[in-house]
Amino acid sequence: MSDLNFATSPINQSLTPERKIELFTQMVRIRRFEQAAAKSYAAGEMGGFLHLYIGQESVAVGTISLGGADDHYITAYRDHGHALAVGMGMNECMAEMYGKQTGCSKGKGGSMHFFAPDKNFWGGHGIVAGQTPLGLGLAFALKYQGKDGCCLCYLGDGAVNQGAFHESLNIASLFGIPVIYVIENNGYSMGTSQERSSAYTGCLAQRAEAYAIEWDVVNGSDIYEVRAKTQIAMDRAKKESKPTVLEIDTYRYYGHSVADANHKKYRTPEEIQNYKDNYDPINVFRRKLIDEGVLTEEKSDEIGKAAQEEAVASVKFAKEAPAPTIPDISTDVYWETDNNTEASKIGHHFFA
Amino acid sequence: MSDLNFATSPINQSLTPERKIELFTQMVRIRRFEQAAAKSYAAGEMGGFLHLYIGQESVAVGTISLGGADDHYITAYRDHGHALAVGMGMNECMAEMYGKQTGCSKGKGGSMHFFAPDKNFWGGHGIVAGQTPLGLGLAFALKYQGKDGCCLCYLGDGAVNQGAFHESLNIASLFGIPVIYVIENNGYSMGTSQERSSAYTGCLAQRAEAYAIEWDVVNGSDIYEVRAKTQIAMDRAKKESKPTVLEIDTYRYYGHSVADANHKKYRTPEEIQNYKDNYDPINVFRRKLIDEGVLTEEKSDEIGKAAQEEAVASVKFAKEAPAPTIPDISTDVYWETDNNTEASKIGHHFFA
Amino acid sequence: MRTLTYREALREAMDEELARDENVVIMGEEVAQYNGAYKVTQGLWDKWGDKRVVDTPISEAGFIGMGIGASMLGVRPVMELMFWSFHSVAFDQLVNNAACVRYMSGGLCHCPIVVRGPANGGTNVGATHSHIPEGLFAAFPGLKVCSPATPADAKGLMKAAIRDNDPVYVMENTILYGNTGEVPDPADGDFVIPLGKADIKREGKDISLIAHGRSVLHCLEAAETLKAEHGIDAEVLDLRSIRPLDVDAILATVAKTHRVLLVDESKPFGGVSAMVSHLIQEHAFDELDGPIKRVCTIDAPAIYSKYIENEQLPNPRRIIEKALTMV
Amino acid sequence: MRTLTYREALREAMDEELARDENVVIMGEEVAQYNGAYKVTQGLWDKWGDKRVVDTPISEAGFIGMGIGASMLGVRPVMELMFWSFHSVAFDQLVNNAACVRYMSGGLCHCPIVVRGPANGGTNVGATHSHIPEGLFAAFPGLKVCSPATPADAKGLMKAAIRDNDPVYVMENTILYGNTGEVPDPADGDFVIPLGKADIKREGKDISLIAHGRSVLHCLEAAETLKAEHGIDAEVLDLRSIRPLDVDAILATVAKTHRVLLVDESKPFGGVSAMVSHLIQEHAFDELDGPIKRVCTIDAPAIYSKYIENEQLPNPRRIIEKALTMV
Ligand SMILES: Cc1ncc(C[n+]2csc(CCOP(=O)(O)OP(=O)(O)O)c2C)c(N)n1
Ligand SMILES: Cc1ncc(C[n+]2csc(CCOP(=O)(O)OP(=O)(O)O)c2C)c(N)n1
Ligand SMILES: [Mg+2]
Ligand SMILES: [Mg+2]
Repeated sequence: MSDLNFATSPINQSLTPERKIELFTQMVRIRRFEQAAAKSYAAGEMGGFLHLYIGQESVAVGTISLGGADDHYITAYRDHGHALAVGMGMNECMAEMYGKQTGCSKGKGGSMHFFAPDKNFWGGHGIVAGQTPLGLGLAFALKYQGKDGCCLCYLGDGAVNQGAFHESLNIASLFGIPVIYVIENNGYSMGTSQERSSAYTGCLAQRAEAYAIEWDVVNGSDIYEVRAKTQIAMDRAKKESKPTVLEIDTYRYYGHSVADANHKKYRTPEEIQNYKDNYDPINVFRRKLIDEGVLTEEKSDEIGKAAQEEAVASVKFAKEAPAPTIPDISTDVYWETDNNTEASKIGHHFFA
Repeated sequence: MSDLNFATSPINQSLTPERKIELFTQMVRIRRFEQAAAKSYAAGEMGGFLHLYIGQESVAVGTISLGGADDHYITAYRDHGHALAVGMGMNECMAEMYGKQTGCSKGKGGSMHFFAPDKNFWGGHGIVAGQTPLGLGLAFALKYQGKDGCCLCYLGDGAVNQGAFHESLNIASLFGIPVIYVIENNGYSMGTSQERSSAYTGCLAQRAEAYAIEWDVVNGSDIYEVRAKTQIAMDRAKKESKPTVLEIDTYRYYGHSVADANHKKYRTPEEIQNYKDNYDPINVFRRKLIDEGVLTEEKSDEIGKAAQEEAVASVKFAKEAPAPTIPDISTDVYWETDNNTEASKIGHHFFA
Repeated sequence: MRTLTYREALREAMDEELARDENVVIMGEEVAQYNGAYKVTQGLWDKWGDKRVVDTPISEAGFIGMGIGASMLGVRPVMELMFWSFHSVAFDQLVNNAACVRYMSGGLCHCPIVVRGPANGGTNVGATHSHIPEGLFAAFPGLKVCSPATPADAKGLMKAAIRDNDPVYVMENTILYGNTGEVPDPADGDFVIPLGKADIKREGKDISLIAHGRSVLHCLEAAETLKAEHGIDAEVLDLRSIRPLDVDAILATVAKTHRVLLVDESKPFGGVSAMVSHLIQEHAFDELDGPIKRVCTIDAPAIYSKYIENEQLPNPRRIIEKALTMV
Repeated sequence: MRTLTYREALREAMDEELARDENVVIMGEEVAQYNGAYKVTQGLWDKWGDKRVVDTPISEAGFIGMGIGASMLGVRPVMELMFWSFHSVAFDQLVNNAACVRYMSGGLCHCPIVVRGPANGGTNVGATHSHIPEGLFAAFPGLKVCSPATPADAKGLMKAAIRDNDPVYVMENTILYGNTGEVPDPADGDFVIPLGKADIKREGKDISLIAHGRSVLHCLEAAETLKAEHGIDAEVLDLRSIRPLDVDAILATVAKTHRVLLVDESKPFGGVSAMVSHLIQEHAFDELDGPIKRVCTIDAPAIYSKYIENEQLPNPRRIIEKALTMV
């Protein structure tokens, strides 16, 4: 991993101590939130899948910390980190996983489908790489409407092998679309290592090259580096209306989903421990902030405690929230019927 | 275009004069066959599309001339050249376009769907790039069954932007599949030039690089070069079980299909004329063979005349052939029902 | 009234909506500089320029998905599939992203997108280019589907589709593009035909022929023969819109004639007609004097041969023969 | 008789066919080293090795197409879609190349390929992961589709599918994987259940419940309650195979009970049940004492919430309620 000191790059030097603490706090909140969710999941209180982001927090927090009013975000099913980073509340997110009416998607989407369009966050998508053309489209719209923004579209290292991603790269380059594809390379797609799923020479981001797209590889354990390199891509998107592919090296501590009991078979416990010990993005940042004199051990503990309490409270909120009812099944299918428009009154929209 | 003299490469030096004449004859036959088809099409005697290969003959003839007993071929809808090059007869091909029972596909496939599995030719496919995973599969089967062969899978310059092709490249490299993707780059996908459809740096074949696949660009107007460079790829496939992407620069004289009346709008008549005058693969080869003393003007004219007669005869054959009947609609859907097996007698396979 | 071709009617609809709403953008393969593979978009690029009429590479999953993403931010893409058959390479975007994103977000997003193009057999282009996917897409809640048979319906439904705030898939027909018909003059006001409204294209009392798309024209032709040669007075109901579906109009014609023949260019397993059949027998069981019958495409992939493809498809002869077994 | 889980039964079928024919190869995401996302292929890689059990990247169009291509040369791939829902990204390969290549070649090719995986709702995985595509694929002539409900059927149909020389799409169910049932011992001979043969899972005389897949189990449970609490004697017909379809068995049960309730996990527009409904009313119109009814999934994308998803799906309560309106 790189030796450059990204703390001194302008985008990081411009950070106030308060803002640094904020970024640190966001990462901690994501971790505590997910730890609480994992507990609830283990207790059988949630349905479906639970894909934890723990270990990757610097990616969502670092990249999204750069976003302005017209920057938009879209990701895959491993979406809790991005959701909290864009400013969604723990309550609505936890309630969503609990399948409750007060969930961000009213209990209709679940863990994989968090959305907050009011915060420029467009999900949460379950089909591997299915979000990559959507991200292209969000950025197309920004350009079409003359907005000074870009779209950050996240995908996994396994997702690069879906055709839709390549179609998107070609169009992004050809049309000059301000989209940044962020490959969150955690080394594995389910139980398959990068070596077993992808053919490559240097890295995955290099696939961008033949499409005449700029690319870079980023050490994800250092949020400063994440910010510094993402900023370059965002500038390129906004000033030149050009796409970028960033490959951010990161790691997930848990299995692919919480149901993945195999995850110590396809990788060694030592590998996991090594990452935790030496590259954990929260620890790395905490140490830096302490060295910088921005953070103290006590303050750090306080932040952890507050996040923990917030997470516990969100579990309580979620547990107590009402479940959807049978009539709720039939809403949010069509905009026109939900809004009871003239159009919605003509013909049968639903069948039995 | 390259200056190297590929006539002296071993694979070309090993050609006997007779074999050279044979290759020349094949190219001429393709051209005459298609000219005859174009006439029939213009006369309203055929249905559907007619995508002419004229201008590209060296690609099919050159590459397929290298094939052995276990080498297989698959292409897109512009398939007449490949069909004749693998040894299909003009009659069955012309009858197919006429929609007759004696067509190679019994009148069920048409111009886009010529097949001759007995000659290792697996079609003829209408969905752009849809054949690229099939080609991968043919080569997978060769490797699986321990055959000393490879698959040549052809696609157009527009087809490289379909996701299925990229998925295929990744798998081909990862699994070490003896497939050779031949991009027949005629500069246009319908009315769209390469510049308007594809983002690229040097060339389209370069997309292979990030998948750790070897690639090369080939001057398609010189059949010696086509053979020399394809041979390298075939050796790689057979000896190392590795894929290759070859981009063969070529040109089509007619519109995308015969119905494409726009084709002088999206490119200049001068561009077409320039190719005909200076790069026509048949003329280029003829001149070389004459220089080599292998061919004379008279012999060349004879070959043209014979091909012309063969084509005219095939039109006659096709016109006189019987059309399919209503019961024919319902055969060739299932192998089991066609073969009247036990399995075919259980349950309804067809509905009304 | 003035007449337009079906093609011109579609083009006029798009042109009017391009003028009406700057978020409307036409996209697809060859729609701009080439004027459309079937010339539906002819002249629109000349008139509206690069921003509003956009050529795309041959990457249906990529560009349809791009349109869906853009629609979430308020752009209103009208996307051409050169053939609806090419849905097969964009299926995920069409049935997951367009159809489900509103639901999965609990109603926070919507996708005002139109996907249009020809969806028909009969032009000898073989199995992969001749899919008839109205029923296939109508099966997905979240999507809307319509299939105009006449120039007027083509214009009116296309305008409704573009203004609709849900994804609407408009299934056109290459064989109809050149047909002419009366279409109201724009000077006489905005001409929109709402989705979900069927249309009785011919009144009759003896049997109901229910169809959509080109099959409607076959039904009308068959009805003339049934009347002239057999004294049978067939009613022809054009569904026009598949989802929303005008179930009331369907039940009304059944209550009038008590005999139903469904004509559907789809393959027989499923299709729109299987659903309409089920609805009729469920809701009008006692109105039926005999079983509901269908004329569908003969159950095989689409055959190429021009000598026989029209026999595989519904056609007036097949409709007449079937109808005669029923009355 | 010995009992196996549905999962074990599928695995045993694959294991036996791997032994029987060296051209059989198992492929899919995580099927080898990881033992399958749902452990259906557990142990097969250990036993058969890299050549016969192959992990693929997440490239469904690429690897399904690869399997189809290989099958044309005589390899017999048994390909797992981790969820059948992921058909959406491989649709072109599934409905064009597998279904049409035989036809378009005039019978010169065939594709002995099996595509298998779970196709069901009920596990709170949301709209994109809960598609029920039996009817969707059965609509394409050239394809075969089956959907076993019990361990014995799972084994027998899987073996038939692997030996079949046409493409067969086997729709399994994650919720059934752990169910146990009697499965004949291999020592007692080769156990194959032919495609196209329905199975009466419960005899009855008052009403026919016709279903496939997990809905069969719901029907059986509902039938017990109908009998115990209402004295209604329901017959349960398990279609097992959707295409080929055992139309004779369907008509026979209708002729016996004269009342039909179709239970189908599909969405209501279309599905297998719309087709079965049409077939019954067409061929057994006079046998029906009342309209054919259906219990389908409530018409919306699949909801996530575990509190409500089972209500969206067919379930014994909904079946009973509907049946009670009919007899
Ligand atoms: C089209 C498709 N195929 C398969 C899956 C099942 N699946 C979900 S996540 C996943 C692994 C993805 O790995 P990667 O892209 O590296 O993302 P990560 O999970 O590591 O964040 C798979 C195979 C899916 N959801 N969609
Ligand atoms: C998936 C798909 N999209 C669009 C088409 C329509 N179409 C047929 S050929 C073609 C152009 C292909 O160009 P290229 O790959 O360069 O091949 P060429 O025709 O030049 O041989 C298009 C757009 C198709 N058949 N399939
Ligand atoms: Mg990963
Ligand atoms: Mg081309």
